[in-house]
Amino acid sequence: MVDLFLYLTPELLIILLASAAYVVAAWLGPARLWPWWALVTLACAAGALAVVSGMEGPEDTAAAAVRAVSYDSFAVTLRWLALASGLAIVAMAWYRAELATAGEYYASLVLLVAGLGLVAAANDLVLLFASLELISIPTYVLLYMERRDLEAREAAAKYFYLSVLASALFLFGAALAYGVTGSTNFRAMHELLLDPDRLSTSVPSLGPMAIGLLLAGVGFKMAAVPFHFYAGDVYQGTSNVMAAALSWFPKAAGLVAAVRVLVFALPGLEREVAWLSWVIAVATMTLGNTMALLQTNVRRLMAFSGVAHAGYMLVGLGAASLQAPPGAWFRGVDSLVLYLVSYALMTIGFFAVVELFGQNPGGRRIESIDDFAGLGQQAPLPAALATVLLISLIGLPFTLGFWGKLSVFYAAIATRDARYVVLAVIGLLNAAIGAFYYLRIIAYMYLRSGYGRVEYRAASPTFAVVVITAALTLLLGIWPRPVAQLAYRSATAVQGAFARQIPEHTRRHDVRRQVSTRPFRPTAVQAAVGAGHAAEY
Amino acid sequence: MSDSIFVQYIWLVPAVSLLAAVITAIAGNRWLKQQAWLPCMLAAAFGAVWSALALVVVAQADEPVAFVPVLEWLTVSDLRVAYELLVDPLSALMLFMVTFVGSLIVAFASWYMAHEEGYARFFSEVALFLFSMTSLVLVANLLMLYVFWELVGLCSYLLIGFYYTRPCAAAAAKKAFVVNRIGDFGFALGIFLIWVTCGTLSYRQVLAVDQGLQQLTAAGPAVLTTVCLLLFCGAVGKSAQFPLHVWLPDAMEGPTPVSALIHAATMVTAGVYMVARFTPLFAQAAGVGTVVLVIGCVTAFIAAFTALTQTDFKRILAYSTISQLGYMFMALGIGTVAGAVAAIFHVFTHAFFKALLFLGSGSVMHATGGELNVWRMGGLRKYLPVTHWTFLCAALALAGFPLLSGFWSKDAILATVWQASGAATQLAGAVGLITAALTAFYIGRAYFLVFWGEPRDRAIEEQVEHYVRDEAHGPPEPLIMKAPLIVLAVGSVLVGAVIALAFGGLVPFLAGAYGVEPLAHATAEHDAHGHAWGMMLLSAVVALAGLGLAYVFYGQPSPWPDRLAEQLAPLYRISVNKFWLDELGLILVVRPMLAIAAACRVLDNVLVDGLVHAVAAVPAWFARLALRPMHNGLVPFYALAMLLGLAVILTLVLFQIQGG
Amino acid sequence: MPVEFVRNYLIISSVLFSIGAAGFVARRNLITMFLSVELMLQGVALSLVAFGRAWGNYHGEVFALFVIAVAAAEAAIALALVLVLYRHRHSLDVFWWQQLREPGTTPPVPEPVEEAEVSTEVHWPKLPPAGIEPVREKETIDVG
Amino acid sequence: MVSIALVAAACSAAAFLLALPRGQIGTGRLIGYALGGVALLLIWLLLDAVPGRAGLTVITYLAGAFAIVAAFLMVTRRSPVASALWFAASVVSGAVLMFAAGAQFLGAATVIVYAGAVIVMFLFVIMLAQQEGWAPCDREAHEAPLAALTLLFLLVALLGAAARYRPAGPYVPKPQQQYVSSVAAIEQKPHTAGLGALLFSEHVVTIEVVGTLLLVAMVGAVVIAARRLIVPPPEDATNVG
Repeated sequence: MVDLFLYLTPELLIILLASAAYVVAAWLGPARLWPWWALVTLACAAGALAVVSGMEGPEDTAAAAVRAVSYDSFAVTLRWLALASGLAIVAMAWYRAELATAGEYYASLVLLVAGLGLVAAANDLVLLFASLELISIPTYVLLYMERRDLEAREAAAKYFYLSVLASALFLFGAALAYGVTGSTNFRAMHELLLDPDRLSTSVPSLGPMAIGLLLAGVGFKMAAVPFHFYAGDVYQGTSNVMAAALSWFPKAAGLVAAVRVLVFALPGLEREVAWLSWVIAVATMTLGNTMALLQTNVRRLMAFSGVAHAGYMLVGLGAASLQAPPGAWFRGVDSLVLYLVSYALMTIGFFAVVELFGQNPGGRRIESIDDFAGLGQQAPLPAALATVLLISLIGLPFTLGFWGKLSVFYAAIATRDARYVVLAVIGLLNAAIGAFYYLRIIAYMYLRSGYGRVEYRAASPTFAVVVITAALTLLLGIWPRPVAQLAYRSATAVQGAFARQIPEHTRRHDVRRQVSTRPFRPTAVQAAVGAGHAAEY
Repeated sequence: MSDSIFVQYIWLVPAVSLLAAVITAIAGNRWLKQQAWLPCMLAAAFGAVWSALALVVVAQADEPVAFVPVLEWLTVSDLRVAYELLVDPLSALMLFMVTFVGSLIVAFASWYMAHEEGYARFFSEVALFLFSMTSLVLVANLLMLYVFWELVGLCSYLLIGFYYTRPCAAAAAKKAFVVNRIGDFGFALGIFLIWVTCGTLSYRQVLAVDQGLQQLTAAGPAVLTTVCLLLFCGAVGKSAQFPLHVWLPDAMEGPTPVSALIHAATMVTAGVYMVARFTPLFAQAAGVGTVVLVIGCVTAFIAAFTALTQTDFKRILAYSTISQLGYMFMALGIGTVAGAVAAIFHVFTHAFFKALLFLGSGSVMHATGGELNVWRMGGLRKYLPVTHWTFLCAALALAGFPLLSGFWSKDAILATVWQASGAATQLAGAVGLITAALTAFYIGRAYFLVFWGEPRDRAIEEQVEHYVRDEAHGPPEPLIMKAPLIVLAVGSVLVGAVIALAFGGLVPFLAGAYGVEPLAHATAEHDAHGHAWGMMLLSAVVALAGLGLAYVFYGQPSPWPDRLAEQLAPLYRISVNKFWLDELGLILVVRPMLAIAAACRVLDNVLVDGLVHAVAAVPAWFARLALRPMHNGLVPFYALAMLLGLAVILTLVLFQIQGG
Repeated sequence: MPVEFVRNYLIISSVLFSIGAAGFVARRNLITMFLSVELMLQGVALSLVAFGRAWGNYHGEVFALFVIAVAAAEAAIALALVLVLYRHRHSLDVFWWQQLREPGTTPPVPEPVEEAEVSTEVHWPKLPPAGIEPVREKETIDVG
Repeated sequence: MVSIALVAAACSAAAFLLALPRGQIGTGRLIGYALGGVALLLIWLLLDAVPGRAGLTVITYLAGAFAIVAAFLMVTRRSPVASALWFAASVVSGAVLMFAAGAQFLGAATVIVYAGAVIVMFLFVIMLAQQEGWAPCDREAHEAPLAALTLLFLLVALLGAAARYRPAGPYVPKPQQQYVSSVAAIEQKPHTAGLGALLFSEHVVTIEVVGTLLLVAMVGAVVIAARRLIVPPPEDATNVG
């Protein structure tokens, strides 16, 4: 049990420090100290994670299996991602120290990071559920604290009520999943369902219900149709910082939970996962993109853009589930990790741009897309960075967004399932529609003349977030290999017991000197290789 | 040949351009300032020299195809995207064309763009374009082809919108982008379909007779046809073919060197290059050749006809580009190696004279202070002698004046089309001939209106005189601007003849890219083609007739016809009875011409623009009508939607299981 | 435990869950809505207990225990939130909260007519000197 | 059995539709309650006798029926106070079911937490907020037909699945399997001891997390509900919105 706590040090550290902050905040009130406190907390957690990230599970495989956490690199990757995004969000929220409830505010903010980290590491339905709630409950409080007007109240109430409903759906699904398998531990569930001696008729009757309800639960977190309705209203009614947090933490947590539960823990139900994800993905992409076309409020627009992105993620999820029988499905998970990285960068980065212009009371704030007018001339550097992020959101080459979309659609096609090939085509069409509303923002920035003064602090942490996210989007877009290999490693880890040998060609080797002179007439052996598994692109 | 340093390090060509783009982007505004063109120029010149040497190596090799793996770019499980380059006669020739013409245009632009806002930005973007275009030509798999395909589109978007403060430039940029997206959508689908069927995207496997082709054929004739049609869809967008040609005339909003480089000489030929590259596929696909042929024909004819009535100097040239691209697709539509070779031959010669025409128009624009209406110009030959003579060379080449380069390549296309069997090709050949006449006529018209006669507009005349006299601008035709024009003019005059006569045509050279078997086939065809003297004569006559008619219509005020008229008075009365000639012209030519032009415009505006807008408008309409009312802000309603959706899904799941 | 036992419990918990869900949709009172969700959770807990007995292990009960704990935490937030919302509108009606919606849509249900007297906590604009646009007073005291 | 489930679902949905508050009291409401009775009988038909456990069978029938009836009344009664009390009744009968299943600890916890703490708090809030009696919002249901349709579909799906449920029975792990401890039957241990053993071994991290959740909820409730003075942001400082 010691190793368990050791492994979870980063999250437990955050929880500990946040609890302490809750207590201290009652006396301290607003102080400049709080953002620094949040920074130190996350830094400590990062240090701890750096120490434990290489940690292996206990030697005894039986004991390791029933641990509530999994010691795989999928978890570690996502915990790093959670920490990094948490840092970005804290940097965006740097000037909230004036809030009367600053201590509670920052403590709740860092708890989101702990929640996502625990979701990523969870190997047990119960812990997964509790960790999802560790994201939800601070979010309710944060939504309330962010703005103190009627709109914010309404946003908080809407999110709370619908989120509680979605939790109930998720819980019933989890209960049925337990009823089908007899355990709450993912590894155990996986093994038990695959055990031929234990095949029972409860799986066909309750299993699909469990899948449907669980998908509804995670669908709400991801803002998938028809569980997306809150998104537009809540994003609009809250601040840019919270919109960024909402568009990242619950969405990522929902997707990770779906990967762990739907793809890994419940083998044998891939058919249901696949066709439900297909239907929901089509509806989600289409609704997200078409609704975003109509929007003028920038946060509302980004909410529907987030809905569309949830649709692309669901494509990957369905592909991931479809590729079982075991040993073959990791391509989908792979693409999902890649997509999550790209999505985190571009979404948080874009919200940071919007937030950047709201930080100076004298300057123009960005509320509707009209407010982007003239930024290209008035603030060339932020506008250029925003353009990079938007291009990534469109999914044009040489940005990370392109590789994210490519890998997801690739995974869909790799299933060789006709429906998923069609789904990839629908996804491409949607990406084309999506280009319109992102391009509209770029057009406003460069082709319209702005009104009013534009001010931003170039020395602010928010600007650092913008610069770093845009730079990473571009650099990793040009050279995506590190993140692709990271995704590949993580995905291979998720399949746990079915770890396949990493194919030869993914290892680093120098191909530069080998110059082939072969025209289009391959030998028989090469033809066989080409037709076989080692396809080359 | 692969051990040759010029082949092995061919990746230096795009790499150096990329480096130049980065350097200019970073250092351009701050340190380089008016020298910002230098990195781009050096990169282009380096590329030209290197690729010329590579071309020589390729030409001398026995086995002229080499795959050069450069680096592995992305590895996601078994998806492998390698930046692998393919050096073969086809890519080497295209590479040389891009870098050579590119370096000349960059040199011209260094003069033309001086004193413009965003000088460094311009060259940074041009260098980026050179990187993308050279990579597009060189890459050896479809995914990378798509990547660079999009990237040249992006560069084009950026450069058309170079004067982004002008609303029309912005609108043109957006139009180009969106129209290209439509084509690219089909292109992406085609690539996906190839991947699904063949399991690979590498050229060497897709084009291998016993692999990709076999798999595509085995999957049923419909698959191969669909793949080819979808690929062609991409080419239609990028190479501005009917009905997606509408973006190219608008793209003239960009700076003139950009029009010369991207929208005339290089980028728009990417579609031709791609179809030529996949000729083995297209040759096997039933019916696709006819589609390509018909689209090419229609484009060539419509664009040439539209060019007849244009008054905007650059737009005349733009429509001429579209028309010439149509020629190339006509040749590709034959679906044989000989057709592809003829198309590439025309791409090559066209690059020279079209770039030159645009650069000439740039020089004219500078002199006239940005005037583009040909009816307000006139008599410029005495002010801009170098521009005039070089423009004349290019115009004659375009018109297909005998023995100039355009003559050879156009004749190659017409002969190939004519000799292919089938009624459609015969008809296409006829259309090609008519179009050739129209081409000669409209380019003659533009030439005569701009350079001959007397200035028609006092203000323009003053502007030009001021421009020529005023030394503050520097000399009207400095060396840095003259040199590219003269080099291109020499090219326009000689390239075709050199290739056709000295090397016996491109067929034996380019056929190496298609393997041995097609080579034999193609050489046989070439022999047949070698005797197409009749066609040569016919096209020469047609070209001369067109030019002559243009002269009769628009060349009058010059002293030449006057002197002629004095000596041959009776002839004068008949031939220069302007009144009824004009009347006849009005009835026989101008009226139908205007009608057709108007029809073309309606087609552009209603059909194609409508299509473009529909991409966004239909979903938006749907959302406004059906989806928007659902987001009514009411928590119970949202919950209802959630639960009802879920309940329906659960019920469906239940009954699906009961049923099966 | 025999099959019949688990099935009985499953049926009862399904009915509770469904009634709770329907109640959440149909009722307009914020408190009744929340109680409906609690009813759904009660159904979940019941099925967890039944499954736990069916499999003969304690995972189900542990899960149910945590469900109750989390439900209590949510209840605390809910009560605070309901109080605040009530202070703003002097009503527990959820229809009061539909200002955030798709622009240009008319709500299918009109905002309820307020029966009680107008809230005294609304800040009216202060009377400014002539010629200056009235400025709404900055909200310094949190009315919620 | 599935067909009975379908009919029961239809009856429940119709009863729900008729019994929902709609302006004034009418005969529809009474018909609704009558239909609800029919639905209950049908649900009873779905239940089976547990062989060899007569006492458990009777308790299941009675407490189950009462839980369902109370739940039905909770969502259809106008007065929020009545709703809260019916909710308490439903929870208590649910607790009885838990006792009957041998989950004494959980049953007790449910009664203490729900019927004890949560309901008292709710009644407190209701009294605070709504002293006048029925508000207009309690007299009118929202989208009653669609809500009834939701109930219909949900019941069809869930009852349909439950009616076809055939579990495999307790799992006897094979010695070579790795996941023995996770699924092994621990009936041998006394109830609370077994629960505690599992709670503090496998689920110890979850306890930490849920403890944190309770703390966050408490602090959050204070932050949300407290009428606190807000320090107005200084003019040069950034906005907080």
